[in-house]
Amino acid sequence: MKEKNDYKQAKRYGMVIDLDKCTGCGACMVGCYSENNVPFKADETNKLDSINWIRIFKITNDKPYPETETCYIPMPCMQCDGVGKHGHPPCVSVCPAVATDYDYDTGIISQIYTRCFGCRYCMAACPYHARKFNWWDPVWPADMEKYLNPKVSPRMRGVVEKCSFCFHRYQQARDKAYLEKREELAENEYQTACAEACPTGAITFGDLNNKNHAVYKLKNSPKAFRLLERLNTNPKVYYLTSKKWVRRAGDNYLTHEEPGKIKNNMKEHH
Amino acid sequence: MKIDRRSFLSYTTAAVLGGTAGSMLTPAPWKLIDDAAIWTQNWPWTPVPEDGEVTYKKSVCTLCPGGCGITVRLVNGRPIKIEGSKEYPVNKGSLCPMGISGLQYLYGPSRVTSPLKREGKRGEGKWKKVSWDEALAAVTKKLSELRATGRSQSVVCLTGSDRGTIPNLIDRFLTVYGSPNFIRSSTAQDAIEQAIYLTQGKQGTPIFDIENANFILSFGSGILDGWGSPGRLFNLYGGLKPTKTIIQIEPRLSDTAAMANQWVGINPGTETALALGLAHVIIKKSLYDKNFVENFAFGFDDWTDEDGKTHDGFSTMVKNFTPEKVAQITGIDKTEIVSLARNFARASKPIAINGRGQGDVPGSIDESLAVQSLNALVGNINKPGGISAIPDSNYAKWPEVTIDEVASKGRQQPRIDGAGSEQFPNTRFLLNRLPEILNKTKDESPVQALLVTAANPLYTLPDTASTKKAFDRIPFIVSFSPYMDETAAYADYILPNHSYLERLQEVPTDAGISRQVIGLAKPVVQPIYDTKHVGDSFILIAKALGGFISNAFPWNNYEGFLKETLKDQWRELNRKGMIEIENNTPEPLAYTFNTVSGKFEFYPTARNTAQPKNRSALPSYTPVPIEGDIQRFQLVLIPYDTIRLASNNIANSPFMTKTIDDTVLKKQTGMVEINPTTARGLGLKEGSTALLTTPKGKATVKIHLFEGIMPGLIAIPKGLGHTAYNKFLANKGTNFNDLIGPIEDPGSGLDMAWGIRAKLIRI
Amino acid sequence: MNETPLIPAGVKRCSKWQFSLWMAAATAVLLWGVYAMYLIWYKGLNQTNMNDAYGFALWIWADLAVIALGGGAFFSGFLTYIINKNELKNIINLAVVIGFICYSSALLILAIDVGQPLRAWFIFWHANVHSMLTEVAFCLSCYFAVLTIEFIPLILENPRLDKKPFLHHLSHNMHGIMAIFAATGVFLSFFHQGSLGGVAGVLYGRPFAFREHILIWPFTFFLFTWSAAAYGPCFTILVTKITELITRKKLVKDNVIHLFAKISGWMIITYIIAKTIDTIYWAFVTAPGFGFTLMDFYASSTYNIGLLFAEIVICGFIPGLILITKRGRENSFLLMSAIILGVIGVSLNRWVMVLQVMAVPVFSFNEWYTYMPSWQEVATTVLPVAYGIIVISLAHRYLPVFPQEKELNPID
Amino acid sequence: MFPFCFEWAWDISHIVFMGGLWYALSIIGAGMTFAIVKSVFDCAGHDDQDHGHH
Repeated sequence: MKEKNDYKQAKRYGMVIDLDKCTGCGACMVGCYSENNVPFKADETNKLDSINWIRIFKITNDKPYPETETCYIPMPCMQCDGVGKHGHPPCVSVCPAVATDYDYDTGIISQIYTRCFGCRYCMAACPYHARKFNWWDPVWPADMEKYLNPKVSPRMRGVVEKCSFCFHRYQQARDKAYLEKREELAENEYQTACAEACPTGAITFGDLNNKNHAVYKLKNSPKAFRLLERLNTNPKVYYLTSKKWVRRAGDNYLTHEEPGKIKNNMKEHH
Repeated sequence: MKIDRRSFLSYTTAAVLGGTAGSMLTPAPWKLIDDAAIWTQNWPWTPVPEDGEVTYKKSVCTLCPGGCGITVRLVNGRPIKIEGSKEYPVNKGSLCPMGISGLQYLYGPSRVTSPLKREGKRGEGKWKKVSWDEALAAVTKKLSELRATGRSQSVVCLTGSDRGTIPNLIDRFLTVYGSPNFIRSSTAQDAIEQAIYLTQGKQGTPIFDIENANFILSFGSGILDGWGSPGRLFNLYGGLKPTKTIIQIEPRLSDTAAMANQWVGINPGTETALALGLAHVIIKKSLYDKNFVENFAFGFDDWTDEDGKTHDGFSTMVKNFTPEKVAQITGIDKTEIVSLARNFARASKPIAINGRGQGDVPGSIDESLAVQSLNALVGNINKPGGISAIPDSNYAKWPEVTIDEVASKGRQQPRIDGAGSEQFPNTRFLLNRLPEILNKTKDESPVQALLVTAANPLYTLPDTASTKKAFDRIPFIVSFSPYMDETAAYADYILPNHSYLERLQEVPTDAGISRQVIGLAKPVVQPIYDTKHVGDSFILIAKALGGFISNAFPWNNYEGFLKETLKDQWRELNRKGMIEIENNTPEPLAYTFNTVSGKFEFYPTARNTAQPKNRSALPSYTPVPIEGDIQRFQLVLIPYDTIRLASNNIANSPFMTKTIDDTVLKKQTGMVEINPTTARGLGLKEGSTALLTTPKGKATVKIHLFEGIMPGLIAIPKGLGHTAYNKFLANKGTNFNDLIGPIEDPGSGLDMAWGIRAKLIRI
Repeated sequence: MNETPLIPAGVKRCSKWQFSLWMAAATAVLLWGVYAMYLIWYKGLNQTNMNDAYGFALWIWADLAVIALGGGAFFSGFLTYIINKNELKNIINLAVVIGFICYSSALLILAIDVGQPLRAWFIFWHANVHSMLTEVAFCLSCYFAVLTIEFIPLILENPRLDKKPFLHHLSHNMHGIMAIFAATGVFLSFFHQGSLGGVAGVLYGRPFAFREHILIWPFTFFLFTWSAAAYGPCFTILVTKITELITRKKLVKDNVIHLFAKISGWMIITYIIAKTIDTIYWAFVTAPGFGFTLMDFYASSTYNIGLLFAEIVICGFIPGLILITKRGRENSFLLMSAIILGVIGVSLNRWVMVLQVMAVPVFSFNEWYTYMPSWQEVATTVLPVAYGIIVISLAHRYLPVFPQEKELNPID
Repeated sequence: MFPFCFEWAWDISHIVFMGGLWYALSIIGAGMTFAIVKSVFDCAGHDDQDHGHH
């Protein structure tokens, strides 16, 4: 892990997912599969060996019929800033071979597939189960290899992979801006595949540090929260919900505690 | 010096050790390690996709009738990604998982890559690759034989849609060939269409202007589960949340219900009673649109016919449906019914919609009529935010056909499915009746040849076993499917169509939008296999049949046919990828209806009430008699739809199946949802394996406990249980259609089954 | 020409055929493990029942457990060479052999466990110095080198090898500077035993594993080193007793065993007090800060609070108290019970710190994760046991592992 | 592991960690070299005495 001494956090790309708008349709997952060359196999029903960079969890309030409510929570990699927000997400510091790293320019956590040797320590470290292991060699049947996206390298058996916030799209947008002699990327120039695929517009993506980006305002909404915030992982994926029980399910609370009223050890600094 | 054995060994050991140590100092071992690592980073079996120039092509998705605009990203001309097209007015960039995973259909293992001729028994899976000439000649030979022996009417063409140039081309073929039996699959739209026809006198595509409504009362319509055009509705939902209210009425907490402002749990199959109960409250509290009802409606009050006989009007009839009685029928609290009615009537732009789940099953005409009546009560007809019907677009104009005597004779024969007959005068297609008719006929099957395109009846028709039996009676089955679906797998010949991304086709957008959109699906890639456009296949067959049939198809191919069809519009369509036709919604007060009374008919005089003779044509509630003895089958099985499962003629892509939760499918076994209280009584737990039995069949299932389903019900997802396609889909879960049979609506003949009695036994 | 015998002078060994039969049995088990290993290397980790939630499972436990049990080597080295407990010279050879077996097994298991074994050297080459696993890998390999160095002189004492002048001198010279190696070994062990504890303790996304830190090290860092030093000797004594049982002769004098047991006992008692304090702090301060109660972590039928009781009381205080009392450790039944409980205790601790960490759901809406190893995993975990038996048998047969054997079992 | 690997940085973590590692390796290496070299010399010096029976 290379510390940047001239540390200036120019960008902090993040996501705000409106759970009041998420219908659980799965378009984000499919959009991600096709953008990122995610493989598939004949049986994908064991979700613990199924590679998903973004996975939708369905939760219920457990109340009896007809008071039951359900909510879908799409979970990409949370791109944690980590304790103290200095680029020490739970997974990065544990990787013995620097195969995953925190990019100080974007806040995005990379995964170098050809560097990873598959120790899976990062998976043990990630409370969100965002990291997936290639238990099998990927196989694209019939002519399906033809649809693979050349901007994202297919992974091999035995390595860990995870959501990259479509980093290749960032690279492409940045290269384009560079050629056009621009410093800044417009908000719509760099969007993740899932945000684009979401048919109800529940996923908003942008620079959390940029006041002109939609995510900046959304993350400060009173409806906003993050998953497992109390662990001090400092995720860059925010959620919006108007339902109290959903908010409570998003973290762990002792019986007497109320979500939103816990004094957090780490306060966000701007 | 003498070298004995011991010192020899010593020297050898020393040499080996020394050699090893020495070579560690050379670059060789390190280079080898590095090479090994590089090799693992580029396993030869891990593909490296070719990079190149990125281009985009626009087209329209035809995987379902939704007609969403798509943008295909290509690298060096190779399609690599499909995204929703932001400029396309139907979906405005939104796309369902099926649409996004479209490339898996193009390149997938289910493609039929060349014409095939059946070798083994039907459905055995033994095929012989044949040339197009051979395949077309075989079909032509069969058709000309049937024609020569005066049995031209026994040729049935089965399609997924009757709109657009491809179905029209096929219908034209049947006209000159001499068969009245053009059949398309039925959906809830058929019942709604008929209800609109009966009340408004207009034949056309129903439009629900949800865009402009602000209170959506949905009688089980899965507007977020694949009902209508998913791209359009998801897009709409994303935008409408704060200002609009959605009320979802159904016995299971579907994804639509979960996202609705209010979910009303209802006893399944009693939606009609609720609609009439709501009407009762609205009328009783005088909340209805008096201007509309008094000036533009007929049959609201009691009326007297020409013979002097007095008939109950709608307002009198609904008096039977008091909130108390409806509460008893539907299981919904009385006060809830009253407040629902009040909220609906008081909303500034309310709309009531129906068609359960994705709307695959028509349902009873009573239900659709009751819902239409609700809309009429709030004066919500033919205006923004309301319901209307647009007549089929008349852009398709062709030279008149001249037909010979054989064709004329054949064309005049009654339709095999009974649609349009005296029994079902207002119904156009009745595919659901076909299996029973075939199975009942003792002598020669009335269907001698079945040509299927864009339909998969062996999967989608209820009672799969009897459908299969019926198909066994058809001597000649031809499938034009690009994919090895259940029907293709059971055919004698497969003449594979191009997949949707290789095919030219205009796409009139079905149900819904207040403007009509005609899109153009343009090939984004040259056909990658030895396939042929289904339109071309029909033109070639027509040409080979000769005579008048050939004359009716003067075009070289489908493209020529399409261009000529669209005439002036072709250029615009080709350039812009779509044409928008503004729908002239009448001014609110200029209600025009083509009914006998010239008004909106609460009392649909054109309705065929069949038996008994004196029955009122008013919508009424009689419980749909679902199959099964209540003693033997104490539970009720209902299907549910989810957008992650395609239950229509084109099945799930591997990506879609990958998204399915482990509470829906576990390995190869499908899971059913039951309420924990129901499970307790049956000794079932989460994940238990059980035998699900209905009067129609049985299946091994696993149990998923879900509080959000009414006790006493079992819910099974539609879209699983395929037997064909590929290993990513086949033999996973249960096909709901294996477990249910159709129930004919007595007035329309359409299937109105919403469930079936069932039992669950732990195994 | 007279061959120098392979078997050391003055001791009696079983017949060749008896030995061969014994070895054949062990080899059969070994081969089963080797076959499983081949399958895993050839087909990949899909041969295991691990999954994305259980990325660390049986193997990592086995790794941690053998390294803890092999801790007798560094601790006896520390006691013998650094604080000059000379009696322990009579058992240190065995401790070294056990250590060698344990550490080589650990390295082998790691080589099977990683998804891309051919790239495993990236852990050195592209080392991330912040990762506990890097520290483990470096110290483990270095310490394995030290153990090998400690083992070599013993091998060279085989009568036939000792005949070679060079080897004879080498053995002698290595003995001469063994204290330096031992000290290096202690240094390395302190860090890698600790890092293994740190592996779980630094996981701040896993409230069950996470512990407060002293500087960069979580409490588990110190607890692991401490417990390895405390329980490692138990395993050394246990293996001694088993060898004595199988060979049907006394190999180490009681005073040596009792001294070693006493030291172990005090280490266990102090360790378990520290562990108790750590547990209390974690249960009442750390976990509630994350929104968890202690019982949330023990809410499954497999992982219930009984485990914690077993670890701290049954396998902690009880063996500790037995071993620190003279009467306890000198009663052979109590001694054996304490030693066995100790070995179970440390293994249980490692199990909990690997598998329970994976099992506990972090999201309120998730279920407990379950895992059952595949036969391939079991076979490859049994492999080191067979390998250990083979190495100890060979060592005992051909090397003077037990210096007191001759004296205790004089040949007429 | 080496300063020429890209992830190497001259920071406190690397200096402490890698310092410890190379220190331990040096001791092991030096110790073994010493033992081997000394044994070679020992052999040369005492060959006849020790192996007179040849």
